[in-house]
Amino acid sequence: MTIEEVIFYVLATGAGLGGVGVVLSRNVVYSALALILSLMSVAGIFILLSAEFLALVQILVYGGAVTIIILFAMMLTRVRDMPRAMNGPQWPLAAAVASVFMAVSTIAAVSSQWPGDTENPTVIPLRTLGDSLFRQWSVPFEVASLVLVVALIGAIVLAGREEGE
Amino acid sequence: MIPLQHFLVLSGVLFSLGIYGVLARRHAVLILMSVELMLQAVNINMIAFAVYFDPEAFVGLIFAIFIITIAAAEVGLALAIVLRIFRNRATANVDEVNIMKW
Amino acid sequence: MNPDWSLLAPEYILAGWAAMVISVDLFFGRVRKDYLAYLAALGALVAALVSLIYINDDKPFGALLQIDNYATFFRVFFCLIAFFTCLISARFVQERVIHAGEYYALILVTTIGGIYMAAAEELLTAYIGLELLSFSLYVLTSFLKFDLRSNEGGLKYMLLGAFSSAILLYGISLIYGVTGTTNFSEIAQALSGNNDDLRFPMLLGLVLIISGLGFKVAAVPFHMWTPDAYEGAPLPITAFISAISKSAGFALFLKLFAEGFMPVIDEWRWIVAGLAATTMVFGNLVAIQQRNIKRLLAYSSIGQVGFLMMGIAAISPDAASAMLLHLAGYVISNLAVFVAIIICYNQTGKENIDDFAGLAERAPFVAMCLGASLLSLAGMPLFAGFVTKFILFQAAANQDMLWLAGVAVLMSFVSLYYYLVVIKEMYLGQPEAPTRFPIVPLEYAALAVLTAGVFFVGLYPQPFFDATANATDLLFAGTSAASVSSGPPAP
Amino acid sequence: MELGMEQAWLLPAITGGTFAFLLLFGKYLPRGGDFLAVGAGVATFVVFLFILTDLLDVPRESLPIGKGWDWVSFEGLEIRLGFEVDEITIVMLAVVTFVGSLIVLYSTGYMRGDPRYGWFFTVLMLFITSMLTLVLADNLLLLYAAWEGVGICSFLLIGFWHERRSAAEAAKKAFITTRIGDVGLLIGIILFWRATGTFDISEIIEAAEHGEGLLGDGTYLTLATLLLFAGAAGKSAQFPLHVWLPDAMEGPTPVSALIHAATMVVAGVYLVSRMMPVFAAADPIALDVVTALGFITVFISAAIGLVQTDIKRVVAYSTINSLGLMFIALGSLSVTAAMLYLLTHGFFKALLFMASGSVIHATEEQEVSKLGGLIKKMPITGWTFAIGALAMAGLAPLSGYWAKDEILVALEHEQNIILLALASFSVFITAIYMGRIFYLAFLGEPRDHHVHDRAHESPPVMTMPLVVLTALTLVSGFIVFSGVGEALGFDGGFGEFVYFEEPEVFHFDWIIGIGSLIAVIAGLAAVPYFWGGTGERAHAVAQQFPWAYKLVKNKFYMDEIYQVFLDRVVFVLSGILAWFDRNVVNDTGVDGSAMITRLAGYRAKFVQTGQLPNYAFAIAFGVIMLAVIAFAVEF
Repeated sequence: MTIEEVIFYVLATGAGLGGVGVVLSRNVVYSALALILSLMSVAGIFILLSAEFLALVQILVYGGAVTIIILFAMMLTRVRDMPRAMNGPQWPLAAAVASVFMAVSTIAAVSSQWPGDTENPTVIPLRTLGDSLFRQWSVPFEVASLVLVVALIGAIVLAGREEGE
Repeated sequence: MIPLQHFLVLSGVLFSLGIYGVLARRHAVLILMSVELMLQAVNINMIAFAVYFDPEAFVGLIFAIFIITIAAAEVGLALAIVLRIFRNRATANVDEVNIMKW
Repeated sequence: MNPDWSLLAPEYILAGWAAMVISVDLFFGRVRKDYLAYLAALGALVAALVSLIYINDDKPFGALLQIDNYATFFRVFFCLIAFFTCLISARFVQERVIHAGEYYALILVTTIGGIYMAAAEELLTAYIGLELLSFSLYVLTSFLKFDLRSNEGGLKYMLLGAFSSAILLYGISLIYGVTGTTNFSEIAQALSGNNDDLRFPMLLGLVLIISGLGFKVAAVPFHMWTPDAYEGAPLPITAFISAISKSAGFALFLKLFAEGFMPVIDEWRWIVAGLAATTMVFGNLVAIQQRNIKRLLAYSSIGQVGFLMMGIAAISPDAASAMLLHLAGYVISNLAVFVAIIICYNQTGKENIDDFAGLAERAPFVAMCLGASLLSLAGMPLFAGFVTKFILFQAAANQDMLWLAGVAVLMSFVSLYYYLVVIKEMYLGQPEAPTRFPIVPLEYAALAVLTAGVFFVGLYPQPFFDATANATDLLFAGTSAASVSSGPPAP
Repeated sequence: MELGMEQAWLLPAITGGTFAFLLLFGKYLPRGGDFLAVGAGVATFVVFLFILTDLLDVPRESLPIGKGWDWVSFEGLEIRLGFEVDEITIVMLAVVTFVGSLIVLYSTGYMRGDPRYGWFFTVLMLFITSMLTLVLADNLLLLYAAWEGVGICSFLLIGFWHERRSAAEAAKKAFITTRIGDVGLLIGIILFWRATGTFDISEIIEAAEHGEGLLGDGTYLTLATLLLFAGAAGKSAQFPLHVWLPDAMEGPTPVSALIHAATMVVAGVYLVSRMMPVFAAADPIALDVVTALGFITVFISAAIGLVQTDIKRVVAYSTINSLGLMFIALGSLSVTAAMLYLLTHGFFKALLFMASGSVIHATEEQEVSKLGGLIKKMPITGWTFAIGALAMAGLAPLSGYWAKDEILVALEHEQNIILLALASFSVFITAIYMGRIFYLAFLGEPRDHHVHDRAHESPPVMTMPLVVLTALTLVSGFIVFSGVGEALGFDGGFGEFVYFEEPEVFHFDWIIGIGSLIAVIAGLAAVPYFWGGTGERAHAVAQQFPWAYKLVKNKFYMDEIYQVFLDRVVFVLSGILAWFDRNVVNDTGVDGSAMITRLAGYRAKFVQTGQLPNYAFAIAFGVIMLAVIAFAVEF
């Protein structure tokens, strides 16, 4: 087992455990913390895949912004005041569906002969990445900015307090 | 280097966990977090494929960047809606939001 | 090599116009809110007219978009949908909605998303377009801030939408892994080779993509959000969702499967056919039980989705243009129905089927138009629905999908039942109050134009058929070339 | 632009445009826009004259000429719609445009003061549009659409005074009865389409003549042909679908004259004439059915006509009688005779209706028991009615005589002597009841002085069309002669202009001609004998055969038979269907499907309601189901 593999398994365990924590924890705040754990582990995996920029984005956007928003939302909706079952009565079905999917996707991943050189991946330099993002992928980039604007408008319109509220 | 399959299996696991969360959780925010897990799984796939098969065009990397962007926007928007619901009826449990049914 | 940015002029016009509408609302807060509607409608109209410049163009924008007749068709189509939505929103928004500027701006932005879905040549652009469309619709659905149903519809739509787009993305990632590209024609090229090793992930990816797109077009069982979102959304937005979300979904569906997945048609044909069958059966049967007109239309639109999916299952140049024709006919009829309902709702504030009792006495013109467009949805002769359905069913039957066409005919009969219930109420029911509706010229004009369209398509469909045939002409050119060039696998 | 056959589409376009204009703006126009309707009528007649001139210029082989447009064209289905003209069409056009214009003019007098005056002209325009389309259509699909169009107009116009219950009922009856035939027609059209892949009449005829494809199968062709005839029989009020036509007299009289005498009811005759090659190609049984139904219709209507006392209804039964005669002619392969009768019948029957309308207008009474002696009060109406009745009876040298003579000659040619004798006998009865109605209404002593005092001659706008039609009734029969035809610019007589297979040069068969003339005169002579004075001789005959009188008086109980059929069969069936719908479709099918959906959710109580997690589960479940399908198909 190479050192890389060891790191991978550590990170994968972190991501998986975090994921389990998100969906199973009885305390929502723990869930949020587990999500952070999972996200950070995934960021590590990105580094393993030599996609440092993505790891950076992951940490900044998810670790920073997203989790903070989620925690805010939890506070605002006073989740802790409601000590009820966090899982619905549908969970056995959910577990069945999820395990079926897990089995299928694992089989799909393992049983297939993936083409190409799976031993020595090429590292993609950040410079080319940025270049491509702004030149070749200009349209999605612009549209994504529109998406953000829409989300912004939506958040303001919907969450803002009106007079008399 | 680590074989590609490792990443794919990890991604499948995360995605399945996300599915479970969406189906089983009752609180809107928790469902949203589960969706984030699913998107993480997609990102792992995308990046792994990009690095292993598609180093010239690396579409997967670009795709992952956009997925992260969209996911962030999604969280913001969804939480705004959740907040609105919470203000109007003091709950964010999705199974209590059911005045519309057949 | 810089791409030709001028190809995207209609989208820039729409985006700029949206910003202008918001600014006008913001800086001239005392301007009458219905003027904003007319302003936004004008923007949509301008964009539609500008789109006409690109008729018979066939130019790529980088490797991302293709501005051809297909894109032009949907550009004009979506812009006109937005145009009518803005017009009929005027009175509704003035009376019931707080943030009018944002409302109209979001309608215009949604249109951009739809256009990119139809014009995209590769999955990333299509996905971003899809999210733009979806996000705007989430917001618009929950736009009635203090209406519990609107909140609820928005929440369900949004969470399920996020869930299904995650599913779609996973499918995309698998297909990307299998083919190493997101470009439609390159996908076709990669898939037409001999790739038995990757059969399993490819199938899984196909299933996930069909599911994700099935959610957008509201195919059973991915339709669950539809009735709730329809009922919760502000009425004009219900009309808008039913028109644009479906057509954009189908635009992408058709293009992706005709250009990208054609080489593996045997793998997905049965999936789509099964989905089509369940969708038309379920949608039409459940519609019978509805009492709320919005829910009724939601289920009826699900039934229509079944018919449209049949066009994809029977994919061929004829079936594709027949599907587009039916889509156009359905959208025109459906918009006409909604315009009529909005006119009534603005007057009475009620939306149950019983509340339409005696409408023929209170507003004969509205009742007549509503009746005609409902009959068109049911597929009665003389109206658009008959011709478009006939052509679509015929195309399906030609592609060995006779059983599916049979189910579709049967379900058309079922659908007649619930449409007739509404018509019966209008013409035979006793009105609650015998007062006449006041005539609102603009709404009546919109209704008259749409109803005229219903009749026009019904009586003389040839121009529309030519348009859709032109639009789908190039879809299959690429695939046939690809499958020819990739006969034996290259050494 | 040269105005000719290729511009035949102008005809329906003119009236259609007028209809649309009247519909939209009619109520803002003075007099409801009736002048526009009259103008449109005259314009169609003028265009018709141009088309006729054009038709006479071209060689006969090049007919039909017209113009078509692609309506839909895509793989597997190409439909051209077009308007075209041939000889049969031109005869129909003559009747429709000419009689149509006269009746529109007449209506401006007859309908004056009606609260829905404008609406009447609007529907009349729609009717003429549909009728012209029907006549000009070059394919069965357009023909069918127009066929339904005239049916709807007929419905609207019979029920024009729908406040009267009887009118509403009659409209419904007419619509439903003719619909029965129309269903047959539609199925027949579809059968032809299935066999040939086209709706084009010329192509279908060609395919039938050459026995191409499915049409080579005699049974198939005969069945399709008979179904076409079912439609014709319904529209043309042939037994047993004739019951609607007498009731249709509830409509305003101009409507009866136009729709239920001159134009719409002869659409069936027109259709069979147009498709005659197909009928000839089919099994002889098809034409035998046509002949047989024609005879039954003739005798039933003649018998009922003898005892009816309503002036308009007698004329209505005489119409059924005439239509039966036309079908007898067609059954004997004589398009010439049928079309000649159609043309002259259009003139004299419209005349009869308009004259009786003039009586009704003046006296507000249509029971002959209250009329009598009117000829002094309203001489123009009286004399024109007399000429119309004599033409209908078939007295030489009025037009009806020549037309009837042609039919009898055709019968002699194609059928046997018995049928000829039967037909001659029907001529005799016709003469009796036509004479009787004139005698009772116009001659003798006034029976109701109240009514008699009220009677007065109608205004010129109504009598003028009467006079014009009388003139045509007097002379139009002469076009059978070659000399007359040539003088007018035709190739020869009517038989050399309109024919099936071979031109028929007119020749007068003295035995038949004199024989039928004797039958007519005998019939007319019998009238004063039976109904003179107080009519006790007629009473005596009725008393002598009470059962026969009762049978005829009750119109052979056709309505009652239908009623029993409706009550016992249709309502029972529909009850069963309703039960099926309620219990099987609704309870099991609909509720059942909802139940299945719930079961699909595994635990019913979670999936059924608006719970978001259940919705999400449905999505996940759907993914799995699709995957199952995918793998099932794959492996």
